[in-house]
Amino acid sequence: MSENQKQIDKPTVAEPPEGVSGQGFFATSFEKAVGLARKNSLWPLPFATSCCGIEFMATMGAHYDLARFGSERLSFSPRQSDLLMVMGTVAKKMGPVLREVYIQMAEPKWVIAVGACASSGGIFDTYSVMQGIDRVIPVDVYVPGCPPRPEQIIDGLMKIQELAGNESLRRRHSQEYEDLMKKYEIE
Amino acid sequence: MFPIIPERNQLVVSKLIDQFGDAIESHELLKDMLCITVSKEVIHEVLLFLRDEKEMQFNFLTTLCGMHYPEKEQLGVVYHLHSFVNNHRIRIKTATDIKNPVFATATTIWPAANWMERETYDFYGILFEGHPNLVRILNMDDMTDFPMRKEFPLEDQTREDKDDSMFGR
Amino acid sequence: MPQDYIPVLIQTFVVLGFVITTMVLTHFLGPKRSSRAKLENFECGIEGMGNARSPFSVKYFLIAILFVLFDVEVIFMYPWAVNFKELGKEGFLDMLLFMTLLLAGFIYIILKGALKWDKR
Amino acid sequence: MAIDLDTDYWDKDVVRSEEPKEYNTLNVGPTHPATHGVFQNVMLMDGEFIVSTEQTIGYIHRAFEKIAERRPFYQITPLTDRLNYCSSPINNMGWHMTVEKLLGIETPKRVDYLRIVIMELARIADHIICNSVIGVDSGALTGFTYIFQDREYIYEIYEEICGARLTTNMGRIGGFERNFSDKAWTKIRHFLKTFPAHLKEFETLLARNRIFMDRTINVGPFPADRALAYGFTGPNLRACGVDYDVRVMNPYCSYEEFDFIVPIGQNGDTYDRFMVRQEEMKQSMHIIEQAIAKLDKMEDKETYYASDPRFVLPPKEKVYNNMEALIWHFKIVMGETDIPVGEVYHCVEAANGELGFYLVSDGGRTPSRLHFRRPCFIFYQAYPEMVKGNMLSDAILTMSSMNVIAGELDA
Repeated sequence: MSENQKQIDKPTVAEPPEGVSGQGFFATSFEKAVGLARKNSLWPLPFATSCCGIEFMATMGAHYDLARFGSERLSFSPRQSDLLMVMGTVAKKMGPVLREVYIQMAEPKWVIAVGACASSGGIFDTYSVMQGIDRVIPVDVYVPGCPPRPEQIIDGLMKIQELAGNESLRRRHSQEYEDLMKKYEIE
Repeated sequence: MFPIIPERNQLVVSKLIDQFGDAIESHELLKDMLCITVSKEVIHEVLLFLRDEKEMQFNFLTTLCGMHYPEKEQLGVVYHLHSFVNNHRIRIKTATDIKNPVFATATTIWPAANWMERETYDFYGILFEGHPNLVRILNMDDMTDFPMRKEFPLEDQTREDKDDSMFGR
Repeated sequence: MPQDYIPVLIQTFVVLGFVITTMVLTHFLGPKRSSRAKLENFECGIEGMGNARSPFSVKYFLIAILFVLFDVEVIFMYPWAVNFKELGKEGFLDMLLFMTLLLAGFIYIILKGALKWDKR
Repeated sequence: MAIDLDTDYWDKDVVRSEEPKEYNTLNVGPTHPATHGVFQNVMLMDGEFIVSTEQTIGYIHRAFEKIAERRPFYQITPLTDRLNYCSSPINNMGWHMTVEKLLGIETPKRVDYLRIVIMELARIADHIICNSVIGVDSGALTGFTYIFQDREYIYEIYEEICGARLTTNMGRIGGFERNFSDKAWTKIRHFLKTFPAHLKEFETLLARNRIFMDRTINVGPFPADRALAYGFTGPNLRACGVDYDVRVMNPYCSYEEFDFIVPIGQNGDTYDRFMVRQEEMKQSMHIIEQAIAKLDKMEDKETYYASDPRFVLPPKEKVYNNMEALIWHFKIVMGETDIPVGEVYHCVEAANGELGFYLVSDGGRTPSRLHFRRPCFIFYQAYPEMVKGNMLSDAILTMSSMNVIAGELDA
């Protein structure tokens, strides 16, 4: 079997976090273990409003397949989702709805603004479009593009995976996170 | 190009004129479609006549949209009708003064006009009396002014990074 | 306490232990933010209209209860199926009687139309 | 002895309560998986049956018509791809044909055939999404994952021609920005060879499937006269039995030289809409084959734009070494060429129906008024009347079979 064929058949397992390993044991910090678990099981809430939503369909399709990153299970209710993917234009009329969905998500939660419209209002600098969703909710990763190619959306998801992987367990109780919430009046 | 059938256009115009007289202000062939300007008071009867008359049978309301003529201080409505039977398309235009922009509704003639009129009201502030529920359809409900009028600015006013100095305005 | 129940005890202890510790652990570990807006029921982003505690048609309840009833009937068949050979013919006749009784009830239900789902 | 189940002999002793029945409201709101877009229906429910529906739309209203009044003609094409973003080339070509009609530009035969190939590909792409989503909503997910591969392949064809996948901004006023590369032609021919088998596989998965047929036949039926009164056009109107197709009734872009049948249904229910779209995909492939045959017969393989210098962008190599082309290029791109005064209405058979452009130009560089006749916005009004009295799961299927695209709904 040729070299790369062997490469392909060996299933790629998520590489273990740093830690001390010896004769038959492996010790790592608890935080890294939890981070590894969170990183590879992000359940996305596809808040797909317009054209980026169709590009997300292509990302979920068999060709680009978001399931390779552990985000197979889409949850349309904020209760069981960790990742809010806002894809497409968000109008001002949609602002309160987006905010309500964000607030009702369980901690820890992350937000990706996919596409130029979600990140900054994109080409629609008009009276009815909200110029970027970070006016209503805090955003972790912005994916440029109009619409971004599925590879870009997957790149955004991998950035979120890094964030989730190395996030300290005490971040959500830290003062800096509280100020962020205060800034968005999320009690 | 749509098929231009001169005798059909003549028929429509002549029938309308002897039915409504000088309420039909003008009619001309613009590019490939007969365009008739009708005064505001008879618009409802003209549309009903065009739909029910045997030779006309304009049974399909293709679209309805508002217009704003700032220099003439007028608000207008443009109806596009299409007769499937004899494949004939015409355009009906009416206009009114900007102070009391009230028209008779076309919803009773074609139910398709319901949302089109709500959108025209939402954009231009044109009131359609007799409309079942004339409420904003696309914009925020608590929006007071009418965005599609020429003097309303396009850009979002809450943006502070796009000041005019950058655009040389 | 007969000797061979120890593994079963260990099994239940491990299962219950795992369930309780994970529940408690996540309760302390996971970050929590609770606020009034968060605890409202999720209505696609709009604040809720009407409440869910209003009366609804009885046919849902009927279907549920009938399911439970016939499920219990199936439970009775398990012990019969296990020692089907020992019970022999008269065990078979007893079960037949049991089943025909329930079958009569089932026919009555169909005629009363309790399972008719798509009529207003 | 046949037991008659429907007599009320068995209901004699049932006591019906007299006090008014109380309905609870269900909010199929903006963020809902079933709506495939952002529009809201507040439904009054009696158990599982819908008593009445009240719709709210406008959740991604982006003021297209206001933007269009501020942009020169070239910059409106990117706007039109975001109308019905599942088949954006059709909107682009429709807009270009409207401007050509206003300016009186005659496009050569080859450009017409190239446009027809692209428009029919876009129609297939749009119907792929709609039909596979009907499958998803009725629980059959496999259809979606398999047939989406072909839509990915159409994306590859778009990329060969204009570089973009979804919002293509394809073509220019008067033709195209570049000739189709040979790779594009091989891909189109490959698509025509492989897609019929995939489509047949997808159809056998759903069309004669017992569950799918029970879930879709007689679901959300709509009579033809009500459909016409509500302004239905496109597959939804053809499913009701009216054979109105803009390509046949008002042929544009030399569609009259192609023979294809217009499939129609009987009672306008979800199954008819599904089958009309399936048949239309086959007809679209038939049209593409005829177009390719005509293109191969033509000896001139080069012209891909009309030769009217005032409004049509000259090709790049001409711009670099020819003075007038440079001046024309500059005037057109900067939008300095004054568009003649006039108004024109032109419509195109888009994937959802008759997509019309009412363009009024007062001579300046930007249109003074541009109104989009958006088929989704018009036929979605009939939704409450279609689902009254049906069960909720049927209402969800009706909505997805009408293929309401949010971008086109609240432009």
